[in-house]
Amino acid sequence: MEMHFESIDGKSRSYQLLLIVLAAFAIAGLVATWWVIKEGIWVTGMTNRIPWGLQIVMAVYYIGLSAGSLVISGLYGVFGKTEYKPFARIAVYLAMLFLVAGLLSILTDQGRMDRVFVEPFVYFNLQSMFSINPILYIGHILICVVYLWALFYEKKRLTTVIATLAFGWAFCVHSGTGAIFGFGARMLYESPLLPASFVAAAMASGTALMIVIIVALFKITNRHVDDELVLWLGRFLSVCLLVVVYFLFAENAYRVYVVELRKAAMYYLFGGFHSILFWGGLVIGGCFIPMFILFRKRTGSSVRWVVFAAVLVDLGVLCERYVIVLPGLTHPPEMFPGMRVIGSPIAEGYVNYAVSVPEILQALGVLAVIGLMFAAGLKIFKLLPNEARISGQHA
Amino acid sequence: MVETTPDLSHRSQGAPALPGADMSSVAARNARPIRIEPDLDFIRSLNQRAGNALKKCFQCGTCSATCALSSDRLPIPRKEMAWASWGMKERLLNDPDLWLCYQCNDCSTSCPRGARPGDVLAVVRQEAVIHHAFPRFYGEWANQPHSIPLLLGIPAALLTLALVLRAPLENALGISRSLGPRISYSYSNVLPHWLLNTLFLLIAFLAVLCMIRGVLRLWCSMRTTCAGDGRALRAKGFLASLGVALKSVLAHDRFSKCAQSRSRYWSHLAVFFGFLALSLVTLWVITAPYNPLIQGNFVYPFSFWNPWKLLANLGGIALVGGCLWMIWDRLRNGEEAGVSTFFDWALIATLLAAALTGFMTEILHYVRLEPHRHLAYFVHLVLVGALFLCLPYTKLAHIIYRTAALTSAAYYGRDSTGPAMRVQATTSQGMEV
Amino acid sequence: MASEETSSGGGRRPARLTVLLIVLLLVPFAYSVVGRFVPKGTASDEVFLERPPAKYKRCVKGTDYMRYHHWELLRETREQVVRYGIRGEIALDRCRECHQKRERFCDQCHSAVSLTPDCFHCHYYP
Amino acid sequence: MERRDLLKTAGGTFLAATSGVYAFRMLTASSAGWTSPDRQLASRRWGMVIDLTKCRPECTACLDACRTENNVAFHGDERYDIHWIRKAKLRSGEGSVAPEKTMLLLCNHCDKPPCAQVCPVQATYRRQDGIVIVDHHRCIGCRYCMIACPYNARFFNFKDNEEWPNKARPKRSHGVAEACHLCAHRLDQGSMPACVEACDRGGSGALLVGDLSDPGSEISRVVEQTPVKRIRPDLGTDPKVYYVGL
Repeated sequence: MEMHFESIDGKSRSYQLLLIVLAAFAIAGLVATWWVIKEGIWVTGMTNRIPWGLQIVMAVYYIGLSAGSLVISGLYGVFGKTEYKPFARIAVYLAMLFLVAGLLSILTDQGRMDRVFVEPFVYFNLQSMFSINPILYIGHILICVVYLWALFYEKKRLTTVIATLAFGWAFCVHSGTGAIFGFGARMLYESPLLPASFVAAAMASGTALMIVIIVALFKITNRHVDDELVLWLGRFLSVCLLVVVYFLFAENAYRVYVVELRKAAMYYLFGGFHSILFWGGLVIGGCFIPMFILFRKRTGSSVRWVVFAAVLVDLGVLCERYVIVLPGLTHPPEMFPGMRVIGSPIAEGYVNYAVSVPEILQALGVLAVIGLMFAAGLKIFKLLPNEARISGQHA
Repeated sequence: MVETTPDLSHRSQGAPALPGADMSSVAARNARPIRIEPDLDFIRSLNQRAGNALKKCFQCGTCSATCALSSDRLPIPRKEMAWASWGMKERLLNDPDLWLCYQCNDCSTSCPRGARPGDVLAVVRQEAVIHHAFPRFYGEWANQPHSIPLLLGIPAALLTLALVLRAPLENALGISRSLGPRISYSYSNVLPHWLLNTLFLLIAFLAVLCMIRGVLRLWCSMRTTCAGDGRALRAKGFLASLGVALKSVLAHDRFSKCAQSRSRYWSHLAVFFGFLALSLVTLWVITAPYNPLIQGNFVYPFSFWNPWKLLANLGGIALVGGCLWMIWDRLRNGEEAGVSTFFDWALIATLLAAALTGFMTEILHYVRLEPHRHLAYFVHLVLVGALFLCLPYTKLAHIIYRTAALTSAAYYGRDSTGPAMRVQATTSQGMEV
Repeated sequence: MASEETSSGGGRRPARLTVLLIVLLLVPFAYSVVGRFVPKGTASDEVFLERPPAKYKRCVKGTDYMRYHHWELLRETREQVVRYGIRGEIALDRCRECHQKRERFCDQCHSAVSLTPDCFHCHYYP
Repeated sequence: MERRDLLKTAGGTFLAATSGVYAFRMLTASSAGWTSPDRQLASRRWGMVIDLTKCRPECTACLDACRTENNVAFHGDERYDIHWIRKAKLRSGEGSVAPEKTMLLLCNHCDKPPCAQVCPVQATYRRQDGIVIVDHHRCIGCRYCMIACPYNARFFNFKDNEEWPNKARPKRSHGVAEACHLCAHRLDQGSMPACVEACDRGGSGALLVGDLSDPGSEISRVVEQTPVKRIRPDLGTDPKVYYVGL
């Protein structure tokens, strides 16, 4: 039977239950946002010393997921791997949704949300990464829309062109996001490697997310997907992880080696909650265990294990986003070399960030919003293939 | 050149057997051979634009049978299909019955040959608009994509001219810049209402003037259709007929009979009432200085919760929603919606753009963005101006032509509201086209 | 194919809908008529602007200008002050010298046209 | 036919474009009658010298004056309090016997301000006389400037300020960033910043604000002749607050 795309019926009880649960979370997020607007940002865990919190962590995480999923669709569009055609539509649609999620997170993080739609466009500042990035994001969303259109109408030439453009654009989007931090003046931010390692982590997290989504979605909707397709993605993921590990090593080795940065590096590696996330969540849980699973022959060729590894990678990359954003803020800027501040009306030393309930609700709310859009998209658009087989195995 | 005998036009020449008419003379005339001079270019162009379907017609009459709007007194679209295939350009373009078809495409989907009568009629209507256009060249321009800049450029230039002339005119006419009891932050301090009213009334007047010829032609041909030998049978007075027509337009009752594309009824209803609401509010605002109901304290711009403002906003939403719906329909259900040409897209796009820029103007007003709100308003006015200026030349002309056709149908008693007429004499004569 | 039932049923429903829509169109008209003939209290369009005390004669610009452009003036003055350090005669707190109460002056028009400028959150104007 | 179409399109585009541009110019013309911005500011370059040897550790005159003058919010919560100028204690070297030093910290009004560089709406900017100001009418509250500032000198309005001691000056709504603006409103009108005046009134005279670009000004003299230090000039931000006795 020929592969074709179809929409789901969306009449089952579990589908409707899913919609209700997601809507509830979205409403909770909305209420939390309203609370933040009304009361001020103090209801979140942020303080004057930690101006960015969970929302920014989630924003860069979502944007990472988006660029990664687009890479998967690029396998079909750019590199012509036709066996990945069945996933192309879901991947591009998800990429678009995650960019929306990223923008929503950034939006709800602003102090004056009422001005976000006007001032940044009127008083555009070319020098600011925060001005450049939204242009990249919005551009990416538009590219995704055109890409989807090309996929839906089976425009072969346009697909190739737009997929290549999207592929390149995704690199810019991700490097740009990395540059928000990498080009920052904080001791634990400043790093020319950051944009590149951002791209690597994005590809890893996006691929992992696609593995999870594909397997889960096909299982829930009783569709067949060839194991080999998932396993190949697993192998791709393991390569991405190698690159991520390499970047992590290079960056931290540099920081530990250079005397000037050593103290900060020690804080980063062994200095508190973020260090637990770094070692436990990212290095061991997010990189080494998945790599062990993926490289080992027996587990690497089992879909179950690969999915497990992918989940670990996604959690690991979430930890990575956290340890990029927060330690750089909780670590104090070195204002008086050779001196210590012993008394000040503000916290001049190391500080701790505690995530608050409204922030968590907002983050979940954003996720629920795009979850709703994804669920609705499955019903409205012909996103899902009837099956995903490698062409050689066609009957 | 073809010579043929069947009476293709018995309706127009002797159709309703009038009370006391001499049946034998009618019969005699029907037997007389008619010389048809087909306009081959016309056929070719119709055929090309209606998706190469016209030639497939073999005159089975399924279309007229399926059509919910067709009746004995008012048969469509079979006769138009015949005229079209035979290239009877003049007859076709002056045919008022064209305008009684709503392109619901019930006929197109049930046509055994796939000749798509609904689409053919739509294309013929487009031809008719251009045919009746005055001045002609403008009618031709208005339906070509490469004239878009010009079509927008003319109202833009007019508006700019008005802006330039504002100060000298105000000085010469002694118009005060004061807006009386109206209060601040309106748009009228930059583009004063008196100027816009004058300009747009002039444009509207011009547009109506240009349409008169087309409507009169239509009316005359209607009279020929109905009156046969010049003795018209009036079923109703003119005003009463107009009333019937307007009632039908408001209720969309003919539209609602479409079986095939039910959604078009809803989308058109939304666009129609949205447009109507916006026109009403506009009229209310621009006539405010002369309105005896308004005493002194007319506050403009309206408060957000002012019923007029609410109506305008609801109308705008209906307009945008309806337009999007139509676009979606045309893209998605090509089969039922029929062919979409520049003629169709231009109207939907202009309406949508005008509505969206209108909302943009409102939003910029509320976010107090200066001077951007004036720019948005300017673009909005240019679009509205283009809409008015092109009224006689674009699909928007159907507002007038369709109303005229409905009125005349009621006037001559050809619609279901008219008294029953004795039409047996003619329908019995073989081919009913 | 439209059978007789559907066409007649379809005819009744649009008629009812049309009546509803037309009624909707007439609501604002009714509102205006009521506002015209029912005296005071119902007409929400009423605007009351308190006159400044008699000793003040003139505003920084003419009445007409201030009526339609005061916000423009304030906005541009703001740019001048904040971004270029040009501090002249015009300032929001100087408006207060004549127009003493906000709710008897500024708020009157602002609320009539549903504008909520957020000047007064940060600039003192009782 | 082709050429006629081309002419029509080109003519129409020209018509639309010219009238659009003309209308744009008419619509955007200022009604308030302001001309181009005054460039006079550029002749000055404000800077500050803080003589820590004269600063008494227990005195808070400048801090209080600043808070009162500029309605700087104090909520009594270390996390959200705003300090345009703050007093810190420093201890050089390790151990508890090392000598303590009192330190006044405020916005350094850098000549190359990283906060202004990253502001996506140009709300934070360096005025032509060297003062770094936040335009609170424009700030969207993204807090990128706080990330970029290496001096912890920028603060955010996490909640609304209930106090309003100086009604002649504005306060800030919640959701915008702020920092010391060197009392630009006072400098514009020829008087000294509130902190400087308060310090002089208190008899310390530890604060000095003046025009660095004028070689004859007192501040230029002090900067020339006294050993002064700045905080982290190695970052390349070119700060303009100088410390004597750091």
